Amino acid sequence: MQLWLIPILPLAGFLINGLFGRRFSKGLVNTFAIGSVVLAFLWVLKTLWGLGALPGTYAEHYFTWIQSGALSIGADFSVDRLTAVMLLVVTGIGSLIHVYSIGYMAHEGGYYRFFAFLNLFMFFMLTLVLAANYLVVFVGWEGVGLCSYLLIGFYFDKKFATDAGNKAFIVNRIGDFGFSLAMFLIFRQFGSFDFAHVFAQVPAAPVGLLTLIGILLMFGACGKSAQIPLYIWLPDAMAGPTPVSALIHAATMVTAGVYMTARSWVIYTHAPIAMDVIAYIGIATAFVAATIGLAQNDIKKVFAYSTVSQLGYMFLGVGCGAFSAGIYHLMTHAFFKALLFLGSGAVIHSLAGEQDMRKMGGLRTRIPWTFWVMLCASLAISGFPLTAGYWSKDAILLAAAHRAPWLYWAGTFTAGLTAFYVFRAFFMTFFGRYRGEEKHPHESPPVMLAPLVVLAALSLAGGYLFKVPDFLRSIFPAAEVPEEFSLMAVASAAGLLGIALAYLMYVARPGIPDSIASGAKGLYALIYNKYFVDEIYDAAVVKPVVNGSRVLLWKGADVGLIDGIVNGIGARAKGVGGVLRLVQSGNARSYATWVALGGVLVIVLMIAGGLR
Amino acid sequence: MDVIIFLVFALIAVVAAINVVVQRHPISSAISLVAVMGSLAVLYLLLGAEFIAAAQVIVYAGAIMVLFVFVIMLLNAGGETKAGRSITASLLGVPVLVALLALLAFFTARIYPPDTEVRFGGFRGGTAAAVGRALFTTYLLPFEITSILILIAIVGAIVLARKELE
Amino acid sequence: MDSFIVISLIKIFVVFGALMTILAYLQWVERKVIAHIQVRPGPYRVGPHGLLQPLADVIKLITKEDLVPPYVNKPLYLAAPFLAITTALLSISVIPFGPAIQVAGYPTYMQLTDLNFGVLFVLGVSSIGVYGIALAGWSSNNKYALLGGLRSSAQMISYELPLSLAIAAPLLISNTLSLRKLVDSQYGWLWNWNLFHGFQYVSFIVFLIAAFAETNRVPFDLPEAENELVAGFHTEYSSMKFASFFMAEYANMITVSCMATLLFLGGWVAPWPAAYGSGYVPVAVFAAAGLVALFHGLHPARKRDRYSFPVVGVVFLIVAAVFLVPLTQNILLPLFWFCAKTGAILFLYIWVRGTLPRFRYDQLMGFAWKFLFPIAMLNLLATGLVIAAF
Amino acid sequence: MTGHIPLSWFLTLSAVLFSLGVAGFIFRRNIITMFMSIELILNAVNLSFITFAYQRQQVAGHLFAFFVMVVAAAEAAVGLAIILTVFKNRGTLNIDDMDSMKN
Repeated sequence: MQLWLIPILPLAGFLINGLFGRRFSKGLVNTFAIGSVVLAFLWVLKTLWGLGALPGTYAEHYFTWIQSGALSIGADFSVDRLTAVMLLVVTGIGSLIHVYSIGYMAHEGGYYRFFAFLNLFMFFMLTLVLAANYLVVFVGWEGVGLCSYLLIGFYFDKKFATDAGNKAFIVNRIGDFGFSLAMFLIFRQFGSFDFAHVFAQVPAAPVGLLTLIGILLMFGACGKSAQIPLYIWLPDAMAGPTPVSALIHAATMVTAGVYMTARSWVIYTHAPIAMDVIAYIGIATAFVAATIGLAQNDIKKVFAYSTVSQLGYMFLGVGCGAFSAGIYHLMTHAFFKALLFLGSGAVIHSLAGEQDMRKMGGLRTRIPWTFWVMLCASLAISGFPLTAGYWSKDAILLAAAHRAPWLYWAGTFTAGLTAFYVFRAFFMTFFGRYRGEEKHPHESPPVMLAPLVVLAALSLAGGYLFKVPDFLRSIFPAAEVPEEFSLMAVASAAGLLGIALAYLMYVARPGIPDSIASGAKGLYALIYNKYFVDEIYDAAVVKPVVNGSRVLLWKGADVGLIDGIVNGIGARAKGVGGVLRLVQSGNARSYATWVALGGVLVIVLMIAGGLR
Repeated sequence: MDVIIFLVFALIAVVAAINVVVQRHPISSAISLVAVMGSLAVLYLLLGAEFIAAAQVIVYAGAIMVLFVFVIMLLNAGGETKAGRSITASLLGVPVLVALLALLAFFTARIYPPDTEVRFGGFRGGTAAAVGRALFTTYLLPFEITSILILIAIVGAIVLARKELE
Repeated sequence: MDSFIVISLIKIFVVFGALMTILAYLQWVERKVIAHIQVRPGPYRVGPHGLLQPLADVIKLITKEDLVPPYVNKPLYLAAPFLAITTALLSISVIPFGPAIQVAGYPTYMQLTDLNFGVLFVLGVSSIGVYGIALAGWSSNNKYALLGGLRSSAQMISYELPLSLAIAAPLLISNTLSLRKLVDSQYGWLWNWNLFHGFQYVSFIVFLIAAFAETNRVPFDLPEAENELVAGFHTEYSSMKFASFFMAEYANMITVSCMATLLFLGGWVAPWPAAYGSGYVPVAVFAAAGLVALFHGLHPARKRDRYSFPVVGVVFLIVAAVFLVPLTQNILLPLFWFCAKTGAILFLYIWVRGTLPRFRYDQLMGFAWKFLFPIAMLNLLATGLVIAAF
Repeated sequence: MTGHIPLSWFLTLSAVLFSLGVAGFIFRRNIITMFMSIELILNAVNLSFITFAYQRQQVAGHLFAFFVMVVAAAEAAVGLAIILTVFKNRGTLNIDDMDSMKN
């Protein structure tokens, strides 16, 4: 089926734009960048069409990548139903966001660079999704991390952007450390990286080791998918252009962790403790991030914390054994969160770069299209009945209720919080009085609005149209729980309550938030400052490392030991050279004589060693 | 007959080679070198290397040495100046050379006993056709690489020799 | 073996004598032709129509004082003309003038030696020829001579490349390096000649142009541009040494013309097979010439024509008759065609000299490297492709 | 009439020419003469190649000689260009005067 064509197309786009894009016109850059991604999307469709119902796994082997003793790693791609969902999400949403970027990036510098990086990201993400063994996953995993770093720091002339890029990269390294350890353990235990091979042997493996592998994999996923304790990079990552936030930091890359844990479901089903860890991390992240989201004023920050929170939901689903629910939420989240980001991008675009919600307001009449699509997205994320978010969130909450009631209640409460902060942002942006400085907020061009409308439709109807759990039933174990109407009603009610509260506080009675903030000063400060996590990390991890490096490694080991050795060698060499310098007279004929002498010596040695 | 031809042209070659080394003016050396090359071409013919003999005359004597003569004429720098300062060369040179010659002769005598003999027509594989066939089959890659080498040399020579552009 | 040496010696004498005579008379022909181009009689005093002029010139040159200027590099000054004339005459030794023949029962070739890499030999020897001129220029210790020598060596190196490449194309077609086999491959009709082989006229034109430059002839006679460089590389030469350079130039012209004939014009082969009567062409030509002479003898314009023209006419008729004798026919027919073709090219040389102005030096070099060389290269490439394709 | 030549004579001739080339390179001070000595060395080596080709009855030796010639041509072009440049900059061809690497 030529699966390799799927990632190679964006790679070709990257190479063409990266190498020659500087000389291209914007239209030409667009053609290659978007054309390659759309072609990849179409090729995905054709491939899936050709594969039909896809009952099992379809694999392709291209070449043996690494061959070393017992280790044999092929460049293998495979497609099953899980991969199919991911492929459609990545290429579909990716195509829409590429199109959107034409309008959004129209007036930015480094146009070709942006699209080249975006294409490169698509290549690595598709590699990650298509991979048939952990090592190829890891290639994609690292590659998307690299692209994330490059695109967060896209405005490399701004220090906060480059700092954010570095932070994302370094925090991801910590997670990758866990992933690497997990891979070492997998190879040690199973002697292979191939999914099929590993998963077939899992039932026979010791549970303790599986738990360790599971937790380490989850640690890697924490880095990539911004879970506690490694979520801190994602809010900062909003320094990148908004399409990047939508594509990489909302819809696709950050869900790679969810995908990876779901892909490794066999390991987790045999390691219940690891499952619990995932569930607890998921719910904790969901709750903490949602509370932080309550007090943010930067529209993109709100959605960033919202992403962290929603990812927590997905992990909650995975941790509760409802892998398909997690993937389901992954997909719907990709729809509405991409839409939220792109919509907020449209807002920011219309306000000439303003991101502070306190300087917005009343935009409903001025940018009506954006208003309507944002409403769709906000409803979807709040779990408004029959929207996309409603289906997937309920699937997760049902699984949680099945697992442990308190998980369900915490999740439901978080859902209420989610609805509240999302609509807080929505109302602050579109209702009330316009508080901004930009005189003429303008509607975005059609090329930006068209993807928004498509995504809005998906946000409303996508959950119903694409019943992922049904589609994935053949892959994941039957963790089905009977749909309990009461639980669904409560969850939906929590969402509606959140919306109502937000309406009350930010539209009907705009004075309330300030009075709450002044009433519960300590709590507000805690939330507003994101629980001081960055500061704690700084004091607990970053400072000791920096100081230790400076005092011990630099002054001690580097200057004292290594430089000492190097300088010592240099001094000896200089001494010897001082003697040999006499030979180096700078006279070519002397050199020639020495060469001839050397030739004579060689012949003498040959004769001394015996001819032939 | 073969022996006579060999002796005559070997003698010319050696005398001319000595002349290359001892002549004071480079142009005399160059002409002597042409003589060496010419007599070597005859010896190549004796050994059945007719294509190489022709190439020796055309390429070496006809092109490379003309280039030398051309440069010597262009510079017209006159004879050699006595400004030698190489103690190494003057002290070590003669012994090293004698040793080199002695060793090479020793080698030749040891490895090739006098019963291996050469006669004219003893090897007929050196025609242009044979050389060309080997060149474009077995040695195609080196051949193509030398074309690149020549290209590089041409570019290098032009870059070196052209006048600096302000 | 002994008969081989004897025959070879005879051939050497014949060829050398003929070549020297032709050299001398080529001079005369050139002066005559140029004179007629310029509408003047040319040499007229020594012998009838100046026919003894070459002899007079030789006597003059031999009896002139042989000057050796001071401050020249004597060995090289003396060696240069020797080198020039030697290399010029050496090429003739491999040029075939006709097919295999029987002379008094001994089979032999109308050629001094048949080398199976004759083309390479000619190229090699002609490339050595540069030294004569270069050394003459340098050893004269004269700036005009030096500049002439420099110019000529640069010119000859430059034009040797298109020349070699132009030669390579017909060699590809004939698939041999032997001059004899080269001609053998062109037997038959006119269109079997390499010249009419596809687009080989390109090679021929490139060859001719490069050959003009190689022999330092007009319009490429920069080395001896008398209005800038006095007489170029042979400014300081006189007497027989000067004559050597002079002879070398004409010998080179003849060599190059012979090469052109052999490579492109089918050598001694008649334009159409003997079965269709090509053997009677020389008879017809000489007979016609004799009859014309006789006619003019019967209707003399001047008094002495009454005796001279009939004599000439009878001689021509005898020659025509000799062409009919089977024994001599075998030798003379190929020779006739060879000489006719070579003569035509030599005439072209003279014609060009009487017509074209001289190039400027930078134009000359630019022409070689930027026009002629690429053309020759492309032509060779195209020829190779065509041959590989069919 | 046809006497045979011992193969070693050719090799000895090659050795002699080689040594003469080395001698020229060591004892001559004119950079062009030194360069010509290198050509002499290359020629000596070529003679060896051709001789070995005769001994082994293989054409390979001829090809080595051919490649040596090609390289020599390239070397001559570049080398002479360097010599021209050196002479233009320093006004001398004496190798012993070209010792700027010493300081």
